[in-house]
Formats: sequence, structure tokens, C-alpha cells
Amino acid sequence: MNAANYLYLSALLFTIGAVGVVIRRNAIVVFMCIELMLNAANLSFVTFSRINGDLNGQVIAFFTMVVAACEVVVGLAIIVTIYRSRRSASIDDASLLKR
Amino acid sequence: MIDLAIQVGQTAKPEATLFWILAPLSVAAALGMLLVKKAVHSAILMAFVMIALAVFYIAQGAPFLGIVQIVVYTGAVMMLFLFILMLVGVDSSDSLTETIKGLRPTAITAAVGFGGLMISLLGRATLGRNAVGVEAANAEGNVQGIASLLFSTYVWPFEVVSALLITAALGSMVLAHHHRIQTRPTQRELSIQRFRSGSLANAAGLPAPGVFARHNAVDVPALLPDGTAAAASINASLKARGDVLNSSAFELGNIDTSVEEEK
Amino acid sequence: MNWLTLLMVLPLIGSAVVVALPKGKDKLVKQVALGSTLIVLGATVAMAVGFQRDNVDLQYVEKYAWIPSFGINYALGVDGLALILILMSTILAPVVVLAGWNECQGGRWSVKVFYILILVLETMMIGVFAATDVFLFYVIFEAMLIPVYFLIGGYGTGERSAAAVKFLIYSLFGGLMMLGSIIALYVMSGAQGGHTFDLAALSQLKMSSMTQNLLFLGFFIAFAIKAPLWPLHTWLPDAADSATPGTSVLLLGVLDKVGTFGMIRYCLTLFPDASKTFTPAILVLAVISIIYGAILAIGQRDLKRLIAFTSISHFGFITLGIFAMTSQGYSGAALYMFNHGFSTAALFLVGGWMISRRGSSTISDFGGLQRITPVMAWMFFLAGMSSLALPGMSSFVSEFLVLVGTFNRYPAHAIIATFGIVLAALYILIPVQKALHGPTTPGNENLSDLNLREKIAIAPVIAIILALGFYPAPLLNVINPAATHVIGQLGFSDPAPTSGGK
Amino acid sequence: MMTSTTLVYLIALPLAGSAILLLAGRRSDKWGHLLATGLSASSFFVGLYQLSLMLGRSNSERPITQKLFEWISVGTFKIDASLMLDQLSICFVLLITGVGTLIHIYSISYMSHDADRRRFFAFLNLFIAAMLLLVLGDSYLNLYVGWEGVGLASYLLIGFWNQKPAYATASKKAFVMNRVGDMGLSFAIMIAFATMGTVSFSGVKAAVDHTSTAALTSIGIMLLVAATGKSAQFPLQAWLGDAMAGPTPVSALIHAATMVTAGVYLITRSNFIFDAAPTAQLLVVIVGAITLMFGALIGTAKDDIKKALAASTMSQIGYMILGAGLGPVGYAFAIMHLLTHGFFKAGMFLGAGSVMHGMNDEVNMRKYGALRKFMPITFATFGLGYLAILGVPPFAGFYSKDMIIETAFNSGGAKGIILGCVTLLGAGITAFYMTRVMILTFTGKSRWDDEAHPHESPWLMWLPMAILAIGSVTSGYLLSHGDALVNWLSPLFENHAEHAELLSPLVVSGLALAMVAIGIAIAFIKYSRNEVAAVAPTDVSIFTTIARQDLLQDRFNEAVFMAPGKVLTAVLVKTDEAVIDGAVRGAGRIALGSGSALRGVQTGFVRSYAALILLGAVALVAAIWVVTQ
Repeated sequence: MNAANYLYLSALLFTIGAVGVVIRRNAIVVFMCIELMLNAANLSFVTFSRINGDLNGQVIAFFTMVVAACEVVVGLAIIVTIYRSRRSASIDDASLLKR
Repeated sequence: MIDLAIQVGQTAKPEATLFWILAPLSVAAALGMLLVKKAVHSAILMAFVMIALAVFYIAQGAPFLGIVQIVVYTGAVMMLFLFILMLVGVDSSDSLTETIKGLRPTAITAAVGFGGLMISLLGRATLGRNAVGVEAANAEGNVQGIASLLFSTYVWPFEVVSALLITAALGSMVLAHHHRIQTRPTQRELSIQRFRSGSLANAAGLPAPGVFARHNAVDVPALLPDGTAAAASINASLKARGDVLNSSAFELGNIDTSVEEEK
Repeated sequence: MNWLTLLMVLPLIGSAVVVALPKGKDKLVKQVALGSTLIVLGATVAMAVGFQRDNVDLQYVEKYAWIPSFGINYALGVDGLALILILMSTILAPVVVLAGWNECQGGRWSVKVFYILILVLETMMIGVFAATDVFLFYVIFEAMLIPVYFLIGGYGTGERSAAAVKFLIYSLFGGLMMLGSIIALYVMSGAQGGHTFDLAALSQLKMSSMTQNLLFLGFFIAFAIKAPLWPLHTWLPDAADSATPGTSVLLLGVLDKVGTFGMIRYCLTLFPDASKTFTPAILVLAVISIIYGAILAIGQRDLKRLIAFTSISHFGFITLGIFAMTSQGYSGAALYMFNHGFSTAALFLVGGWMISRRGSSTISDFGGLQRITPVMAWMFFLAGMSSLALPGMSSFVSEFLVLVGTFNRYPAHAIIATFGIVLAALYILIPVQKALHGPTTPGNENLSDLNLREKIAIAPVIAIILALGFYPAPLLNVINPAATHVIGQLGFSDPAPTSGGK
Repeated sequence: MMTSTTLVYLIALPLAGSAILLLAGRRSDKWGHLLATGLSASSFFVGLYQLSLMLGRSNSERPITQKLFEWISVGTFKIDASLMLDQLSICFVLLITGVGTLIHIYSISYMSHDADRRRFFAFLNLFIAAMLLLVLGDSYLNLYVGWEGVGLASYLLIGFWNQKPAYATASKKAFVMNRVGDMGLSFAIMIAFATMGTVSFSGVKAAVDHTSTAALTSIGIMLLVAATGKSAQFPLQAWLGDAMAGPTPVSALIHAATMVTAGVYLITRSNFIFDAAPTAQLLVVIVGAITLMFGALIGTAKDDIKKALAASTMSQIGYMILGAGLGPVGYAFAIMHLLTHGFFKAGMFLGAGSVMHGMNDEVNMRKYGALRKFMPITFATFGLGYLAILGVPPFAGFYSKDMIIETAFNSGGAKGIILGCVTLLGAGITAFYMTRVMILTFTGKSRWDDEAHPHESPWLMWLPMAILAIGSVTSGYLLSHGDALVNWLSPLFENHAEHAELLSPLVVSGLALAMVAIGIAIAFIKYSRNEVAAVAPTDVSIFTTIARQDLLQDRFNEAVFMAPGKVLTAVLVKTDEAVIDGAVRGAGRIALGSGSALRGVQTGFVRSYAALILLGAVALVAAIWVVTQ
């Protein structure tokens, strides 16, 4: 079984995640899409680890997970805060950073 | 089950079977995430993708990561997502029509380009044609192998990441903490305020939500003496979420009173 | 004893004292500032007394590792040129503080901030002339912009913000060019015996002529903007127009000298071959600056802008002298830098007093001042005479040396430049006639003459101008050895008399 | 050369006076004029003392020097602040301090009603000091300091009443035109240093033999340019008429007797250069000839008494320049004419000042007339000056001017004949316009306004006039008796070969007197026999109109220099704003414009930012794709 297939899968999932970030408006879904991208990257790391025959890739993937967990915690807190003031979870409503 | 998965992963054929079944499914689930209207459904599909990835990890000789994926991601992180979803409204569904002009075609074109280029690049690469495999690295067990790396080469990043975790936890607490600008009014103050306000209508407190024989819940407004619905009797956040039932079915005029007339 | 560091630290101590003073004690702030600048002046004079005139090496050298991993040192040292420029800066600082006693009023920030900026600027003025580490020089060169930016933008008049931004962007642009060259020098030094920013070491680098030309341009453009040389001059009139007179004095008198000083210290020393390659072009620019600045000065209606354009003309003379590559030209240019500081200071200070009394800087608003305010009018007249290089004024010696030195090697340039002296008569006498002569114009009747503080401030400036006009030897003796040395290092010697080809 | 320690006092005394008066301010109002006069006189006595010392020494030991300090020394360019007094400078020293002191005395009374009299005396002292430096400097650069110094003093004094805009403009004009001449002197110094390596008189004199004629010619021409500026010679003559804006004593001292003759001094001093550069010498002669006719013609048409005298000064200096251009034979005669002219012209200017003093500062001669009876002393002194300038024997001008005419005739060939005729014609015209001045001012009927009360001036004013008149009568005889001045100056000049004599002195005198007689006769016919109009007639010939406008010199300068200069200035100011600063502002505007254009991308929607990031990633991957191709 060609390990490169996992890499193709990873690329596909990453792309889908990226599209999701762009086209979905619900902040939580956007967040999940980001998680999907991170997971896709993790899959690549694990696959590279296998291709190269050492565990460094797995360790990096592990770190990625930890950082992703941190990110989720903070990100969701932000979403809750925004929701509290705007009564909306749509990221288009938080568009103050414009010209 | 883990052993089984490892065994399946070590032989090429079963792994291929596993891959060709799970990979299309996970791609489909990922695409589904984009297309379904309700965020809850997205979350379920996401969970599926994550579990599929966990299986792939295990299949590729990373059982520790696979377990962590299931426990941390699917277990904790996805639960957090669902929890927040409950908070902001489980039932709310998104409109999938695009409001920013030209964004969707741009995104899809870019994505197709990106994916195409990536796959083309990967195809060009010589990587993975003959994978070494992690069997040697996992000789003393996968967990031990990762641990020895974590606590030697990566000990400094490891410590930094731990600091990051704590900071993130603190940060989310700070963010979620609602800062009070004034002191909380006491019962006495609230009551004084009620009596001194313009009308005495609310002096006794806001009306309670409707209590009816056929429906007894906080999402139905009470009826006023003239038979109309009392808007003030519904909690503001329910109103904001749109979870208010129509009370017209319980209005006086709509109730059969013929029995009384007979008396 | 680390004289140079001491000189740089003293104003900082002064500014620290100013910071510590309680609010509302504006007068005390001014007194402390004046006192600190006077102490610095005293220390500078004490240092200058010990200077060995005939020694062409750097003196009062200090060197401490600053960022060892990049080979950056805190290295200071002065030669004759740097010494007189430091002396000029430290003389001008108390003059500016005293002359501009009230000019910080109407600023955006408090009096304290004004004097802190002035004192910090003084530290940098000393440092920029004393630095012998290219990186240190660059840092101070750029850092000097900050106090000046705030002095113009915070305490100026008119469109001060726009002028300050224009000044800043122009200077930063030049600084960026120089930074590119400095990094390139650093990288090359790594390949030739260790990374360093030391000026002496960098001047030994071997490089191709193409590289040398490009790096030279990086430095030269930065200095030509500072100096300012045509056509990179347009920031100066705006800045001078908006800045307070005191700031203008420091800006034109000291900061702009960094440009011409840098041409000598860095362009000539680091890139001798490229300097020779570009000399014809630079001489043309210098001559254009002389004539162009003079003609534009004649055409100005605003007193401050007029003075700014006269300076452009004068900087043309300085550049001409530097690149004439004769000892007369070099000494003349060096002396010119010193003299120009004082003659411009006199013009700006007296002009500033006239403007603040009249409430207008348009020349035609004045008139008949000689009858109303004779002392002020006389001071303006003397400053003007110094600016047009009347013999007996110090600027004559320097201007004539530049012309003689240039003529020896480049007669055509010198001849065109000499026409500048006729134009100088026009650009000084026209404002003199409009402002000082003629009948008193309405609005001027009640102007008051200079008070004692202003007289005390201007007196040393005029005294220096006159004294050096008759006896420039003290300065020339300091400059001359360095002049011969620098010219000799470039492989030049003064042309011998030609006998006209006989 | 012998050294001296007292030369510096010549300059230091008046300079100190000027400094004290200017610095003391109003405190010295009461005694300032006395101090200034005293210092000027003491400088004169120092000069006399030096003369007595000089007379006691043999010819070769007469020049003395005093080194004060090393002024400028860079490389081989070494200039000492040092003074030199020789036979030539002593003449000037005595003229400057002598006439200067007389004019100080005159001014005490003349300026007594002026609130700023102290300042006037300070400037006069400054002028004396600068002029002495000019004639005492031992190098061209030292001379240059005095040269510009007298320019400054002249500027300050012409503009003494600068509250009148026209006077202020006149002073500015004088300074700027002088600066054009100064530029010539700068060039001469630069060329001298570049070719000879020295700029001191003795050094240059020694180096002349080793220097090419081309270099010497260019130095000579540049010195001539300097002389034309300072001495109001063609083509830089236009400032002198306007310089009459200054108080009359100034006109007498600076613009008649001393400063304007500095050009003659310069050329005479540089005799070694001009002797070796015939082309430059020829140009000197031409300039002198043109100017002497130019000034004379202007003089015929002026109604302003001071401007008529100024035109005369220009013309007489033309004679001197011409004389100096005639080479070794002419130098001494030029100096002699300079000295006699110093007496009679200063006397006449003071006379004019006296007339103005009595006539409420009226300067228009058409409003004078018959003043002879009211101002007998003025008339007498002015008349003696008049006879002297005409060259009537035995008055001073006869000796000096006839010498120049004779030398011109004898300079050889066609050049000699042309120059001789020009000088003769000039003498005739001089006679005409000076007679005109005399007639209009002192004889005929009175034409003055009612409020004028002509009266003789106080003794402080007429005493200097009288002394100068005595000088106008006697100086010519004294200086030429036994060739006194020629012999006195001869060690300075190259010995010359005698030209063949074209006309004998007697013939020349006869011719000159005949021309003078004709000039006087025409003037009498024109002005004495006819009634003179109190207002200048306007229906005059085109020549008179042009002469009244100073032969269009101002119009020429206006059209050729000032108007194009103004246009150039205006255009450059606009260009600087529009093009150079415009380019800078344009660069700024491009940055601003592109910024605000790109600002459109910043919609505030996170998703569009994400899309941009995605596009960026695509670009990056595409770049990798291309690179790894």
C-alpha cells in the first residue's frame, strides 16, 4: 500500500477545510473546518513519520494537537464573548475591522 | 481491538482495504460538513472524520496518537464544540446563500487550484514510494518511543507547550468572565426601583409565563386580562433565540365556554 | 578619562533632572536645561583644549563591546573635523535654549517635553560626530530624527505635522539606503577577516568597483538628503518654515552638517575609488545647488523659507569644497560647516524674533525696522552680511578657501560657483531692504527691540562670526592636518602653480 | 623691506572709533562726532609722520611692511594679515585721511540736524578704516577685504536715509553692482593662485616673468572688471548716479575723492601685470575712453547738481583709468589726476552740499540761479574747483589732465591719435557741462521757490571747502613741479622707453585750452543769453532725452539682466514647487493612492481575509510547483 495515498487524502481534507473556512458563516463551523485542516496536517505528519521511519513526525503531530486544543479553548471563549454581546454566531456580523 | 488494528495495518492488503473504505467516507463527511445547514450536523460529521483519522493513525503505526485523537479530539474537543453549540442555539440553522459577492467562486477556484497543485506536487515527489515504516522505531513500543523523544529532544518545546496550555486556560477564563461594571443591585434596591419607575404596572414584578392546562412551560407568554399575550412574561434570551411559542391557542376567545353558559 | 562619553552623558543627566522636576515649574525647567547645556559646553571646551592639533589619528578613543555576536562596538573618537563640529553643536545648544526661551509655548506638549527633547538631541548630536563604529553611527543617525520630528511636529507653526512627516520620510528614505550599504559592508567584512562594523577596518575592505559604486551611492544619497543637495532638498524649506527658530538652528546648523560630515568621514574614507568616479557628477550637483538655492532664495516671500534656501546654496559650497580634493577646498568646507552653523543660527534666531514680534513671517509685512528696533535690525543685518560672506566675517574665509581650492582643480565649477556671491548679495539685501529699510509699514509701529536675554543669546554668535573672520587660525590649525591627511589618503595632493602653461 | 610697528594705527584708530560709536549707541550722541573727527585726524597725523619717515629714507628703502598675524594658511595658500606702505599707498593714505578729516569737520555742521549723526560718523570712520586697509594691504586678498569693506561702508552711507525706498534701492544697487566687480577680483585672485601660487603683490610681481601671457591677460581683465565695478566705469557704471542718494559729504568723500578711485589704485598697483599683458592694457584704455565720454555726455543733460557732478566724476575717473592703461608713462599721471581730482571734486561736492544746505535740500539746478550774491564763499570755492577741473592754468587740473591728454597722443600710432582726440573732446564737453552748472547755479536770475532762504553756510562747513579750494589751486603745481610725483613713484614702475613725441606739451595745452574755450562758449550761448526754464523742457532732442536717462544704462540693465532674472526666479520657484517637490509629493500620492485602492480589499469580513490567505497559499504552492518543475 502506497503511503503517499494518505498524503493525497490529507491534501484533499486540507483543501476542503480551507474552503469551509471561507464559505461558512457560522463561527463554530468555521472553527471545525480549521480543526479539519489541522487534522489533515497531522495525518501528513504521521504519514511522513512512517515514510521516514522515525517518530519525530508523530511528536510534532502530538504538539499540534495540544496547540489545537489551546486554540479551541481560546477560540470558543471568544465566540461565546462575541455571542454574548451580539447575540449572533455569524462571523460576518463581527466585521468592525473594515475601512 | 488495538492489536487487531495493528495487525491489519501491518499487512498491506488489509490496510489498503481499510483505506479505500474509510478515505472516501471521510472525504464525503468532510464535504458534508460544508453542505449541511445545521451546525450540529456538521459537528457529527466532523467527529466521524476525526475517528476515521484516528484509525488511519493506528494503521500507520501511531497507536498513541490514534488514542489521543479519539480521547482528546473526538472526546474532549468535539464535546466542547457541542457544548458551545448548545449555548448559542442547537437548532439554529445557517442560510447557505453567499452574501459576499464573488467569494464562493473565488474560494472554490482557489481550492481546486490548491488541491490540484498539491496533488500534482505530491505525485511528482518520490516520497513514500518505499516507506521505511516505523516498526523499528516502535520496537520498544510506540508510547515509549514518543516518550523518549518528548523528554529528550523535545523537552523544551514540551515545557513551552505546557505553559501555553495553562495560559490558554487562563485566557479563556478571562475572556468568558463577565466583568461587572456596577455592583449588583440588591432585592431592596430593585423593589424600590420598581415602585419609583414611571408606571406601577410592574411594581409586583414581571408577570410569570403562561401556565396552561395544555402547555405549561416558560416559552409561552401569559395572557393578560383582555386576552392578549404578555410579552414581558417571557425571558429575554428565549426571545432572542426565537424559541417563543404562540399563545394564541390559549386565548380566551378560542376556548370553548359553552359549558358555563349551560349553567 | 572618557571625555566623549562624558559629553554624551551630561545632557542625558540634565534631561533626567528635567524629568524629575515637579509639574508647573516651567522656569526651573528652562534654567536646568540652560545649565546643563552650559556644563556640556564647558566640558567640550576643556576637552578641546587637550586636543593634539598635529596628530591626524583619532583622539579620545573609546571602545567597548556592545553586541559582540555581531561585532558591534560602542566606539568613539574624534579628529579635527569632528572636534570642531562637536564644539559648534555644544555652543549652539545653550544659545538655542536661551534664545528660544518662550518658543515652546503653543506646543502640543509641555515645556518639560520640549527641553527633554532638546537635551536628548544634544547627546545624539555629539554622538553622531564622535561615533567610529558604523553601526553606532547609523543608530544615532536615525535616532536623531525622533526628537527633531517631535520638535517640529509638536512645537512648530503652520502645517507642522505635514512638514515633520515630510522631513521624517525623506530622512528615513536616505537612512534606508545607507542601511543597505552598511549591511553589505558587514557581510563583505565577514568574508574578509571577520564580521565588523569598525570604520577603520571597513575602509580596508577590497571590493569590485561596481560594488563600491553602489555602496557609495547608498551612503551618498543619505548624506545628500541630509545636507541637502539639489534635487533632494525640498524637505528643508518646509521643515524650516514650520519648525521653531531654535529647532531650525539645530536642524540646519547641526543636523544637516551630519550630511557633509558623513561625506567626508564615510563616503571618502570607505569608498575612495567610487568617490573619484562620482566626483564630476557631485560637483555639478553642488554647483547647481549653489546657484539654484540662491535664485530660489531671491524668489521667496517668506523669511524662513528664504533662509532655508540660502542654506541650500551654502551646502552646495561645502559639498563643492569636499569633492574638490584640495587641501584648501577641504579646509574651507570644514570651516564652512562650522561658520554656517553660526551664521544660520544668527539669521534664524533674529528672524525668529522678528517673526514672533510681528506675528507674520512674510517679508513684505515688515518694513522700517531699522528705525523702530535698531538693535534687532543691526543683528539681522550682521547675520545677513555673514551669510553673503562679507570679508571680515568668518564665512568669507571659508567660502573663499572653497573657491580657491576648487579653482585649482576645477576652474569651470569655481567660476560658476563664484556667481553665487552676486546672487548672495541679492538674496540678503532684498529682505534687508524690505524688512529693515523703507517707511514703517502699518502694524510695525510698536514692535519692541531685543531684550537683555536675547542680546546675551545673540552676542556670542556674532562675536564668533566676527572673531573667526579676522582670526580663523585656531580652527584652521585643527582642521589643516586632517585635511592634508584625508586628501593624501585619497591619493591627491594640491596642484602646483601652473604658470598658465609657460 | 623694512618693518614697522605703527602702520596698524592708521587703520586701528578709525576702526576703533567706528566700533565705539556703534557699540555705545545713544550714549555717545553728544561726543561721538568729535571722537570720530579726532580719530580721523589722528590717523592723518600718523600718515604725515610716516611720510616724514619715508622722506628720510633712500628710494629703495621707502616701502615698509608690518605683519600683524597669520590670517589664512592652508597648504600653500598662506595669507598674512600684513600691511605695506610704499610711495603709492602714502599718497592714498594722505588723500583719504586728509580729505576724510575735512569732510568729517564739514559733516559736524552739515549733519547737525540729523538725529542719527552719530551713526553717520561711525560709518564714515568705518569707511576710512576700510579704505586704508584697501590701500595698505600687501596682498590681493587683503586688498579684497578693504575692497568689500568700502563697499559695505558705501552701502550703509548711500542708504543712510533708507527710510525712503528709492534711497534704499540705490544703496542695494550700488552694493550688487560692486559685487559683480568684486567677483572679477575673486577670479583674479583665484587665477593668480592657480598659476603663480601666491597672491601677494611682491610674490605676483616676482612671478610675472614665469607666467604665460594668457594667464596674465586673464588676470588683468578680471582686475579691470573689479576696477569697473568699484570705479563706476563702463559697463558697471550705473550705480554711481543713484549713489547720490547718500548725504552730500558722503558723495564728496566716497563717490568722488576716494572710494571710486580705488579702481585706478588697483590697476596702478598691478602695473607689473598690465605691463606684461598688452591686451588687458588695451582694454583698460578702451574702458577709460568709453567711460570718459559716457560720463561727459550724461553730465550735459543732468539738472540735479549732484548727479551732474557724479557724471563728471565718472568721466574724470575715465581719464585716470585711461591714463593708467597707457602703461608706465601713464601711471604717475593717473595718480596725479586722482589726487588733484580728489581736491577739486570733493571741494565742488561740498560746495553743492553747501548750496543744498542753503536751499532746503533742493538739488534741481533749474531752481537755483543768482546764488553768487547769497553764498559768496561757496561761489568762490566752487569756482576755483571749476577752474581746476576745466584745466585752466595754473589750476590743478591743468597739470594733471593735460599730462594725460599728452600721454594719450604720444602713445603711438592710430591708437594715440584716437585716444588723444577722445580726451580732447572730453575736455571740451567737460568745459561745457561744468560751465552749465556754474551758470545755472550761481548766475542769472533767481528761480527758486518762495520758501527758500539761501544763506551762506557756517564756518565749519566753508572752512573745509576753502582748504580744498586751496588744494585745487596749488596741488597741480606742487605735484608736477620738477616732476615731483613722477619721481616719487618711479621706483614702483618699470622704466620705460620714451615714445617719439607726436605733439609737444605746448601744442597739447593749446589744443586743450581751445577745446575748453569752445565748450565754455557754447554753454554761455545756450544758458547765459537765454532764459533758463525752472522746469526742464520736454520738447528736447532725442539725444538730450537719452542723456537725461543716463544713456539708457538703467533700461539696458533692466531689459538684459533684471527682467530675465525676475522671470527666471519666478519660473524656478514654480518649478521647484511643481516639478521637484511635485515629484516628491507625487511619490507620496502614489503610495497613498495604492494604499487606498488596496484598502478596498479590507472588507472587514474574516472570510474574505481567509479567501485571500487561501489565494496566497495557492500562489505559494504554484511557485513551488513552478520551481520544482
